[in-house]
Amino acid sequence: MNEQSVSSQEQGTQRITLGKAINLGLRRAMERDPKVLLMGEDIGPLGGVFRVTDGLQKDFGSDRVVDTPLAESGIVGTAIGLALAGYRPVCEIQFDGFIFPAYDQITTQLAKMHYRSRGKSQVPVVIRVPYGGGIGAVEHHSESPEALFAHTAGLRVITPATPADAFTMIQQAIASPDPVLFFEPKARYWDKADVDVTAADQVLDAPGDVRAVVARAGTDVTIAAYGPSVTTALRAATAAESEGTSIEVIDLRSISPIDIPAVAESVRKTGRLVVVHEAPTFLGAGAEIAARISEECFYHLEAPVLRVGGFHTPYPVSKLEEEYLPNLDRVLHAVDSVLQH
Amino acid sequence: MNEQSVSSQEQGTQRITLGKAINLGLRRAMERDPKVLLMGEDIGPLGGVFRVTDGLQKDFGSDRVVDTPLAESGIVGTAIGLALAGYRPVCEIQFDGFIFPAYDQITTQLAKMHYRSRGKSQVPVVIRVPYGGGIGAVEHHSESPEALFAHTAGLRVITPATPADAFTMIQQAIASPDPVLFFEPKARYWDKADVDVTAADQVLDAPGDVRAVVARAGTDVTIAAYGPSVTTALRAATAAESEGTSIEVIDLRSISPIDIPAVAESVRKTGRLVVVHEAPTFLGAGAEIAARISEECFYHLEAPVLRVGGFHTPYPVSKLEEEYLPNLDRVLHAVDSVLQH
Amino acid sequence: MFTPGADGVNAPVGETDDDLIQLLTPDGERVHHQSYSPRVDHLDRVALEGLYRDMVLVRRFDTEATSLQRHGELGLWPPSLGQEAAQIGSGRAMAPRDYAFPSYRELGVVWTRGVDLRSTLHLFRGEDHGGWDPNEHNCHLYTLVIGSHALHATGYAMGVQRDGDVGTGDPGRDRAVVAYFGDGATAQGDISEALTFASVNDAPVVFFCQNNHWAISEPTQRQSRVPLYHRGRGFGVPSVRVDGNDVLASYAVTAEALERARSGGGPTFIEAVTYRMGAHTTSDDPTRYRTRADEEAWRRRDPIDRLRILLEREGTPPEFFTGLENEAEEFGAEIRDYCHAIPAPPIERIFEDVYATEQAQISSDRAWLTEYLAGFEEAAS
Amino acid sequence: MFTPGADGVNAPVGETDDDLIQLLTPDGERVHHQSYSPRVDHLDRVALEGLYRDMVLVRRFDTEATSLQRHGELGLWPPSLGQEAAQIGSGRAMAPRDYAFPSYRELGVVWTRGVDLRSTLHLFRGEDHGGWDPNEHNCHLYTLVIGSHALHATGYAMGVQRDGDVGTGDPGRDRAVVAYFGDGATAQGDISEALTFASVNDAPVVFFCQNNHWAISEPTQRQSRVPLYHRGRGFGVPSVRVDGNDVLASYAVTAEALERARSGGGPTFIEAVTYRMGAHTTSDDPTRYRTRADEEAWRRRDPIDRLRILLEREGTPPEFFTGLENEAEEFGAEIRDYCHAIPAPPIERIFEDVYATEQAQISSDRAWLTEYLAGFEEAAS
Ligand SMILES: Cc1ncc(C[n+]2csc(CCOP(=O)(O)OP(=O)(O)O)c2C)c(N)n1
Ligand SMILES: Cc1ncc(C[n+]2csc(CCOP(=O)(O)OP(=O)(O)O)c2C)c(N)n1
Ligand SMILES: [Mg+2]
Ligand SMILES: [Mg+2]
Repeated sequence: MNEQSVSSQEQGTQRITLGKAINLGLRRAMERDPKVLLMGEDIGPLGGVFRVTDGLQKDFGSDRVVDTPLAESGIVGTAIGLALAGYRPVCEIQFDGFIFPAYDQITTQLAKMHYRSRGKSQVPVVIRVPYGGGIGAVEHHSESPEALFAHTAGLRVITPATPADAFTMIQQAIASPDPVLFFEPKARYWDKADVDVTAADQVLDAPGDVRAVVARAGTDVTIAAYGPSVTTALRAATAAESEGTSIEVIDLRSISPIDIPAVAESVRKTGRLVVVHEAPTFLGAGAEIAARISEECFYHLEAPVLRVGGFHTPYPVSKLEEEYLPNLDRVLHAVDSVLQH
Repeated sequence: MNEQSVSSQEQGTQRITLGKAINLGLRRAMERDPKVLLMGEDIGPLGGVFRVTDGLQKDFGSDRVVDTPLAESGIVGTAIGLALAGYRPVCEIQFDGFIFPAYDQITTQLAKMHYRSRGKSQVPVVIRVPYGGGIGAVEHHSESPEALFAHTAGLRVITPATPADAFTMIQQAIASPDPVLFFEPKARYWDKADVDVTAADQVLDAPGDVRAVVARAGTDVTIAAYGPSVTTALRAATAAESEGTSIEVIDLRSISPIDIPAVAESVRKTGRLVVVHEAPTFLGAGAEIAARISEECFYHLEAPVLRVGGFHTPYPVSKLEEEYLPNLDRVLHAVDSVLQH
Repeated sequence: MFTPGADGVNAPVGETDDDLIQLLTPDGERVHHQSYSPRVDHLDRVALEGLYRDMVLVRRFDTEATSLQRHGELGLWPPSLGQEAAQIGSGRAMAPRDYAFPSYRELGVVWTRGVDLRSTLHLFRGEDHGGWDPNEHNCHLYTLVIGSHALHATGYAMGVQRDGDVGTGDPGRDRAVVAYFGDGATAQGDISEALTFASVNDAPVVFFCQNNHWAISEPTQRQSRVPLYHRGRGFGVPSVRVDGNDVLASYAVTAEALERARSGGGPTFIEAVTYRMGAHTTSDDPTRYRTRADEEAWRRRDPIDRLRILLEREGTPPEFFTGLENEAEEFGAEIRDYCHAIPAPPIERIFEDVYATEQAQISSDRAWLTEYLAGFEEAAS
Repeated sequence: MFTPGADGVNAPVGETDDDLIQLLTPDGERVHHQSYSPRVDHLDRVALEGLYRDMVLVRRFDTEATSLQRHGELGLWPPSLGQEAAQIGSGRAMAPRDYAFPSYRELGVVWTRGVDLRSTLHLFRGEDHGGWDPNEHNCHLYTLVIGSHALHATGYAMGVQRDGDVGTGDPGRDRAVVAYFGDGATAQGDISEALTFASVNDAPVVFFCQNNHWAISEPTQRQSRVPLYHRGRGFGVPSVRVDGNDVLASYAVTAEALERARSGGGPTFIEAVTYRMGAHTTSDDPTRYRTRADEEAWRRRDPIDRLRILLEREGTPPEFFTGLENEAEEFGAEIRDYCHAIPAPPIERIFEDVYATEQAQISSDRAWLTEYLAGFEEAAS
């Protein structure tokens, strides 16, 4: 390892992109634990198609940053074996739409190994998945399949919305003894923010659920969102403010589990909830949230919970994605609807 | 083809099991359309592990009842190719837990081919999946993964609850120009009922959505269920009747789409809804139903929608499945809860 | 005889390999091969000029599309630069009744199937997920999920068998299928399963693997320790390795494989050794993983150059080449005009053709969006 | 030399095959093999008696478990009857530090790993999804999803490499991994991907495929046109075919493969030709797909019988056999007693170990069930 080039030793706050934050988080985790290794297609010399692993093979070698054969089932399946041998593999899936060849390994093996063995076999595998739309890509490159993993017990599904969270949460994911699906909002890879590059250390001692956070406090309507939709929700809050509406934005950060108490707490205050995600609403994470909040806040809700998300179609051609995605206007429309109810 | 042994030419009503009803439905479809063929593991001389294809290879030959290599992705992938060549393949997946190697083909190819080609390529593939628990089986043999398919647009997901529906719906599935996941409630394979073996013919002219039916009319509480849970719901209705509660049971029959108008119509009458399915409730079909009914019947609901289903765990060992499954007591408990609310 | 890797750079897996079929050297010399040379005997000068024209026009299209992407007219483009011989040779060996399942880089194949190449722009412009009618051309759409279409090809071939269109001896009836994929794809389970299904069913399908040395940034060595054409044999599928920059050899081995398939002899695996001279796609940066020297070495084995030398030697007049240059120039202009004129798809397209029959969830989602958009119009009016 | 299929019934794919390694014929005759015989030279009579005892006790357990299933004590049982030589031979070739990844029929393998065989009853009684501590025995749990564990084995082997426990020359340090699967499994994409990953990484893993002629009702011919051991070669994995009913040959080829793996020589693919003499599982009905004659022919090649003949010829006294019979009898009784005494699992088990750390959804589901059950108790009291 080339000590010189390891920049994460720097302390304090840096202004970096979300992609760079993950890169730095991976680096930190690899420095901290020699058992951490990265696997995936084109993550070595190329640094991944989004350059998230840029420079890591150079510094940690090709045994720890492994360019694998082009086979997702093989990547996750061998990662499980490596985990059984005591390693902590972090797999990169190149795009959301290419995770499905690994679906069997994730669903029948990774998710169930700990249960099957009654805790004897831990499989702390992290699967990084750039997800979501808005980058003008071709088919299979813009999907949001998180619900297809969250429904399966044994997996944790988390997704950061900001560079600071990306930096911390990737390290939490790697430190977790449970398998974690780590969904990265690819449209936000280039978003920049200040990140305290020493911040993650304290959260690593208590692995477990990633809790929701109030991204912006408000009193009239709650918006629960995650990943790429948090930005949209925050924009909606800003826009609504000028019309006198105070929106509370909850960044869920975790889809399995979903921090229902955090949402309920907000809804008991606001009485109104809009859930936003890019995935199709039909059987999406928003369905669970709407079902739970409708049940638990039955007497607090002033209006039905509304969901703003993808339609029940494949992700459309990119020329139509602006109309397809839960954009600012659609979120504001839902906010108006719950207010006018 | 040996005409003698083709028993489905018989007219009128027969008392048969659900498994036999599917067998007869397959036979009918194969007689009707020479392009229909069956593919799967052990479906030939063995007749499938549940004997659902019993006798069909003998009568239709091994080109139309194909014992495939042991590879689910291969089965569905080649079925797609056969469909592109004008055939109507019906794939058998041996058990629910073994569908996942085919998940990529189903999700990225089968579901999206028609959309991708703007209707130029139809892929009328049916995938039969024995699903659900209650048969004392080992791991991977008792799961209910329907939500993992229903979330993906382009697929139809249906499931019969009775022999008569099994007979008709398998033929509807085969006649459908859309790909269909056909979930068979394996614990009900041996349930017997009268089936009019000429009944299917009329429904085949109008392929499209399979609608919900009122399996039992009632006025106080609605139970929406599907597949193996319909029997439990009906038993609950009988039990509740003796206590003076009138339960309406809706057999949904389709999970994609879900016949929300049918449920809403019932709920507008009863004001109370319990949804029952074996799949884990977290992000299960019940979440969508609860979300939609809570939204659409906001002012009609006297109590929150309750869901009775699997816990957020892998399907447990069979010695514990009675406690795990949404059994009669748990359904009645939910009914009591919505009544007492 | 040219041996891949003989010049020391970026040798294909397996290094020197006497099994490589070659009928035309990089220097434009014909090589005699006992069983394959007869397969190109009937190609007279005019036919060879036709192959040359194919390659030149396809390359022209490719160059034009790459530049359209640079000008923001396309979201992405996967150049086929350097792979023209493998694609044109194999594609021209197919009969109209045969069926092709391309991957996403098979511009040359799609051309041989009579598809208007401009249809390929729609996908990469983000305006369509497909672009042409597969049945009109017996050419399936591009498949982006690596390896999955090899199973579709195999299934289609099983359909051809069931149609009785194999082994009848009637050239107007017998048909076969070709599945195209890359070296990287060979690692995917689906490719192996396709080999299994094809083998046990004797399906009339040819697996045409273009080993272009790269799966994005990964050299073929990351996918296999042994030459890729060994793969087929482990599944009982006869296998052959051909110089994929040699249009004649690519034609010959494909013609032979197709003939065997159509006559009921079952599948064949072909490894065509070629080189992706361009970037993986216009989003890629090859300088991160390969050297200029590598690229240069392969440029000297250009598939078009060597046929030109042969044609010149065999008497093609200079006018042919200048005429073709003009044709290519016009072609380029047409492409640009066409691309600029592609209209944006209507919003309704989001919901069209998700199902072949109306589905309630689509109906309600569509109704919602229609009403929502109408609300804006009302507000605006 | 015995040739599979030479007696005309149910020949393994590939029919006669000179490559088949055999050191002991069905008639109990030793066969000399230049490279493999030396691998069993050190096995003296006592060692052979040990292998015999292994096979007899494992078969006894298997018979007992099958009968326990018939008596309703188990939900299911997958008999290993007939496959004892392949399993004991390969299992005994492993060192304690090696690691096994069995499928679900590897009773003999699990025995060689020192697992109390009675632990296997828990799974089939529906009382546990596993049954033993994998790390205590360097033996992974049974995997029921066909083929998937071959990738786990390969990944584990990649871990062994990273631990530096390959090629050190220190027998107390170097380790390898064995992945067990069947003929049917070879069709699964995961097996092919495992071969790819193992090959390109030179991973110390041995793929031990028991070709027992059947994948439930499907004969091996439905999975492959060529002998299965050809498969490995197409991935660059050295491959060998062994008589799987010959415990000595199974031992020898596995020992060699393990030695190569441990010393850094990479993976090996072994096809052990054997026969599933029982039903697929106790739920299966083999009369639907195979004949008594088939079964009889293979009974004449019983792996235990042939070793007994050898032992008798090489001077094992009759007391050994009677003593072993008594031991087996006692073993049988112990198994029954143990099985009957397995307590039902507590309800809390549903929620235990889904996650290694507490997870909110589990907590709330568990809390709900606890409260719900308490309600019944209250009602009852
Ligand atoms: C299942 C899947 N995984 C990953 C990708 C992303 N991807 C697109 S092209 C490519 C490399 C393909 O290499 P190869 O098969 O050699 O074909 P080539 O691009 O060289 O023509 C990768 C990894 C994909 N499209 N599908
Ligand atoms: C992915 C998957 N598909 C189907 C099954 C059902 N199944 C269980 S055993 C079996 C046959 C396995 O045959 P083989 O690999 O030869 O092993 P054997 O049973 O002969 O030991 C099948 C199809 C399964 N367990 N997993
Ligand atoms: Mg390539
Ligand atoms: Mg077998």
